[in-house]
Amino acid sequence: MGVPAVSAAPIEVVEREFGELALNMGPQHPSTHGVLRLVLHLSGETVVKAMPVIGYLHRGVEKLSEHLAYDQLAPVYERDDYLSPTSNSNAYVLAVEKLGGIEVPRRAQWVRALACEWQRIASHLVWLGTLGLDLGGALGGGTTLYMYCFREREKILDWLEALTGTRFHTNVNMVGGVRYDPDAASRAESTAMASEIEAALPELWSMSGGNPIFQERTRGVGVISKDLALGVGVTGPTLRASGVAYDVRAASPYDAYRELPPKVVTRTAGDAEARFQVRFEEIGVSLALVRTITEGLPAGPIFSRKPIKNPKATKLPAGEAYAAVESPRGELGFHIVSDGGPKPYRLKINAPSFKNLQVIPHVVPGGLLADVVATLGSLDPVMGDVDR
Amino acid sequence: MADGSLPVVGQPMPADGRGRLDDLAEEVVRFPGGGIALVRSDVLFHWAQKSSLWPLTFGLACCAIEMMATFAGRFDADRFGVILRPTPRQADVLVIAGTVTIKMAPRIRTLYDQMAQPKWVISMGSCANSGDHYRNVYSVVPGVDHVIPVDIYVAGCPPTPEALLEGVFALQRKIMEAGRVGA
Amino acid sequence: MSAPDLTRFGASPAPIGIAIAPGVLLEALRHVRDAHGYRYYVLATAIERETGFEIVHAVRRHDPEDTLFVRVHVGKDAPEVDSAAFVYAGAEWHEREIFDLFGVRFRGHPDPRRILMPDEYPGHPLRKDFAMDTPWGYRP
Amino acid sequence: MTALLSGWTWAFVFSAATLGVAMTFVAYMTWLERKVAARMQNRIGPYEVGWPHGWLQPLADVLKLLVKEDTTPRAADRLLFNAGPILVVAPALVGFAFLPIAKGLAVVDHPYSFLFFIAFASLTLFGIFAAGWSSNNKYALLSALRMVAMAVSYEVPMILSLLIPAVWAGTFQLTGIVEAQRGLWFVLYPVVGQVAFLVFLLCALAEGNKSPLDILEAESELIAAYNVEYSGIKFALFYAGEYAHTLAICGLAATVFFGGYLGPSFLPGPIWLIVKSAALFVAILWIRWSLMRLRIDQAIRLNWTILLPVALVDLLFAAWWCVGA
Repeated sequence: MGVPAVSAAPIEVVEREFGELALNMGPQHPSTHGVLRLVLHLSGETVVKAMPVIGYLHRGVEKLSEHLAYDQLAPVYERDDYLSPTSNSNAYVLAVEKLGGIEVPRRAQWVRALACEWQRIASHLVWLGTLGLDLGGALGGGTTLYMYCFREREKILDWLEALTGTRFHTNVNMVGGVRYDPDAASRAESTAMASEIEAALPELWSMSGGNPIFQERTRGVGVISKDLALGVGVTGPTLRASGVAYDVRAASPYDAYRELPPKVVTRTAGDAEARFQVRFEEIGVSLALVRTITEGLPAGPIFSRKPIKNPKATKLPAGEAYAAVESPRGELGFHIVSDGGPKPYRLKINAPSFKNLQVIPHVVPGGLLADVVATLGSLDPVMGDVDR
Repeated sequence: MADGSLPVVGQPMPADGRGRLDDLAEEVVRFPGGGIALVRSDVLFHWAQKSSLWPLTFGLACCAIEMMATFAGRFDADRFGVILRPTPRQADVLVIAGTVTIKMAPRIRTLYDQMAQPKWVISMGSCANSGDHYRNVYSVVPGVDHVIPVDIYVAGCPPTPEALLEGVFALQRKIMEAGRVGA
Repeated sequence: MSAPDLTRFGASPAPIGIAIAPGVLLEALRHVRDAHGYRYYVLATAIERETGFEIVHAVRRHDPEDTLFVRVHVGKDAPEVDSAAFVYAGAEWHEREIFDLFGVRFRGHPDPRRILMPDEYPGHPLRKDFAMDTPWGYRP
Repeated sequence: MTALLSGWTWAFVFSAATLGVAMTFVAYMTWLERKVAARMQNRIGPYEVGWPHGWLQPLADVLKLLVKEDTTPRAADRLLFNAGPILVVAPALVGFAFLPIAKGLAVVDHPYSFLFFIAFASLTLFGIFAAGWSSNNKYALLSALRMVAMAVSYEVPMILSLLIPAVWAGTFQLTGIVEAQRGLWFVLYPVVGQVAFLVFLLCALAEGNKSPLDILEAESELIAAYNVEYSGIKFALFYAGEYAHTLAICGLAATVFFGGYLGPSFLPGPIWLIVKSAALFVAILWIRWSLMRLRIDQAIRLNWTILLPVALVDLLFAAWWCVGA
């Protein structure tokens, strides 16, 4: 049994130096949303200093992408932000199409938007469930909220499974179009599901946002001011909750969002409750989008290139491109540098959770241990997205 | 710790990890009729271990989301006595749900060592089984069996909740067939 | 410092954004942030060229929405650049990642440790000369 | 018949029986909790273990924990570490001895049995603090400190709200208090009774650390609080101790506010006591599985600024009621 010769990073206990308790919310902790380690310095219950340690899920995707061809890479990026895989492959495919000047048929763009919006709703439901677990604990009310959210999410996963064969790593997007085409039954199912989930939203609201204990736990917690948000570069609902109305779907529209600009939900308070309200309203916005997309799905082909015989054959002209997509966590961008070969020369993923997590050392000190958990839950980080 | 031997936690644990109940078992057999009693108690304790498997709240990557779905309402693992326990001390099963990186490997080893005997490991998803498409990346351990001994491998990327439950049933069958208590 | 031509982020054979001499980087970033309102920090990335490393900072302005790529070229051996961590707070982790994966040092960075790899990992994985199938334990 | 069984054997047999009933009751409350929680989360809960509805699940859990290796961390303070579970379970189980089962019949029918019960109920604090402090784990330490803050602050309104029935019954003997409720249950007294019960219920939530006041065992912050380092039998004792403590408190509430064994005659006395405390336990579960958790400073502020004044005023009204009646 060859155990790797990597010694565990020394856990530096600095009690003597600071006179506080150095607490290690380690890579295994019920509420760190995956393998994030927070080194907290506590004096009593209040947090004096917080230092996130990441990298426990660094899978070297950017190095891997320099060894795979353009058509093989989309499924790899779907495993990055595993709560909304279609947004990842959508961003990658957009960047490649922009660099190679590949045109995408209108129906394919609408199907992409449909899959992305459904997965945004599913991702927000997972966020709401885990936020319930953070604030309510696994042996308390939080679990009930988590169960209700996952009950709704199972419907979406069933629909995706019917359409694409897998529950959430769907491989819908390909360079130049889409792989699956929702038929009439699937579209009818999608509209029916939209109203079902819309009917469940008030119950979820009464268990979370409407609950006075929940408001007490999130109001005024983890306040991110507007210029801190801009300076650190937080994205998505976290940025919009601090008063900056920037949504990639509205600001620089791509695919079907040129014809269907979504409503940009913003708040100004910038605390955990504002972030909660922005995400909860976005579920409503996405449901409306899904209805309009399903009804108005244009006819036509779903793939603009000849069937791909040898994935290693597609070559892109030398050059550079940056394309961004609004993933549930924020602006997810791909910066591709190509040297004319079949493989990307250098590919940088601008991950939203990586930037959202950077705000922790600025925002958490001063609050209690319970506020650390509430703030982290409201930022909705996904560790695959952070460590890439 | 790096050479794979079990560290001393509390009173010295027998090196081959057999629970202290086995020493008790030796005495019981000497009594007249003890053997039969022992076999019957074996089945009873195995049945108890099988029907209350407590996994550790520990997920790495996309498979963790499917593990959460397995414990949620629709695929309710609570039906089989499987509830999540947050601390390794009270956990019986360590489900490795996601990609094992070299920075995480020593932590997984520590977690495994902190768990009390008898303990089992389910390697969930092809990243944990063999590293999947990340297997020749510089920072990924190709398979969690390089770090800890694995009992059940669940295939899939990510395995559906039914597949994970099938893995749990396979582990339950394995526990029933296991020889002595704590083996 | 010439007024930056505000090319929108798009695709072009030539590298997008404006190229700046390494010595002027911090002053250029401050000018762009204060005078032209590019207060939002988007990303920092590094591209390894034959002649050296190219550090790219992307910043964005919101009211007439526009993204600007500020590029700096640095020599191949012992690459060193000024750290933008005190101009944009968001640059801190991006620069730590570039140091971790490329080995480009950042002068004046508040916390110049590795961010993704284990602290005592010897190599810089994203460099072209770092073989892909390096044994996952340690580079020998 | 009591003459035959002299004092000692009678006490031994009776307490053994009560302990037996209490322990199986505690075990099946763990099953009931998982079933009620599952029902609230529209899933099935324990089903396969003991086929129809998982009725063998508590047996499986206890047996598994029995054969599990119980670890004692090398750096832990061994004496306190092993004393912790005992200090938690013993007081919780002793509480059952004082609850009257029939007219004038309780394991210990002492004129001050009410005070004994409260004294023993708050003894679990020592066990939890010993466990938290001695397991040399920062999370356990933090939870032990929280436990002290919570217990000290929530004891005061709890005892005040329990004084009200004692004031009405005029005695500290639990059997006497139940007898005084023969006409009208204390909880049905117009305003004063309900308020007293509500204050007591909140304090019971804090004492038994059930959400929304489970600050002590805040799982998402402090992993598993004081029993982080415990596994095997010691954890089983903690698990049973926590449920025994909550059930004892529910039994007390049933006795003091809902007229312990009083009830229409189609059910014998003790069964009424069990039904009432089980109903209260399900009510606590209902609250537990639907509300989020308060932060520690909010919980303590709630106690000192709201619960204490309300309990005091309520006691005043109860006393005035007594003098006036």
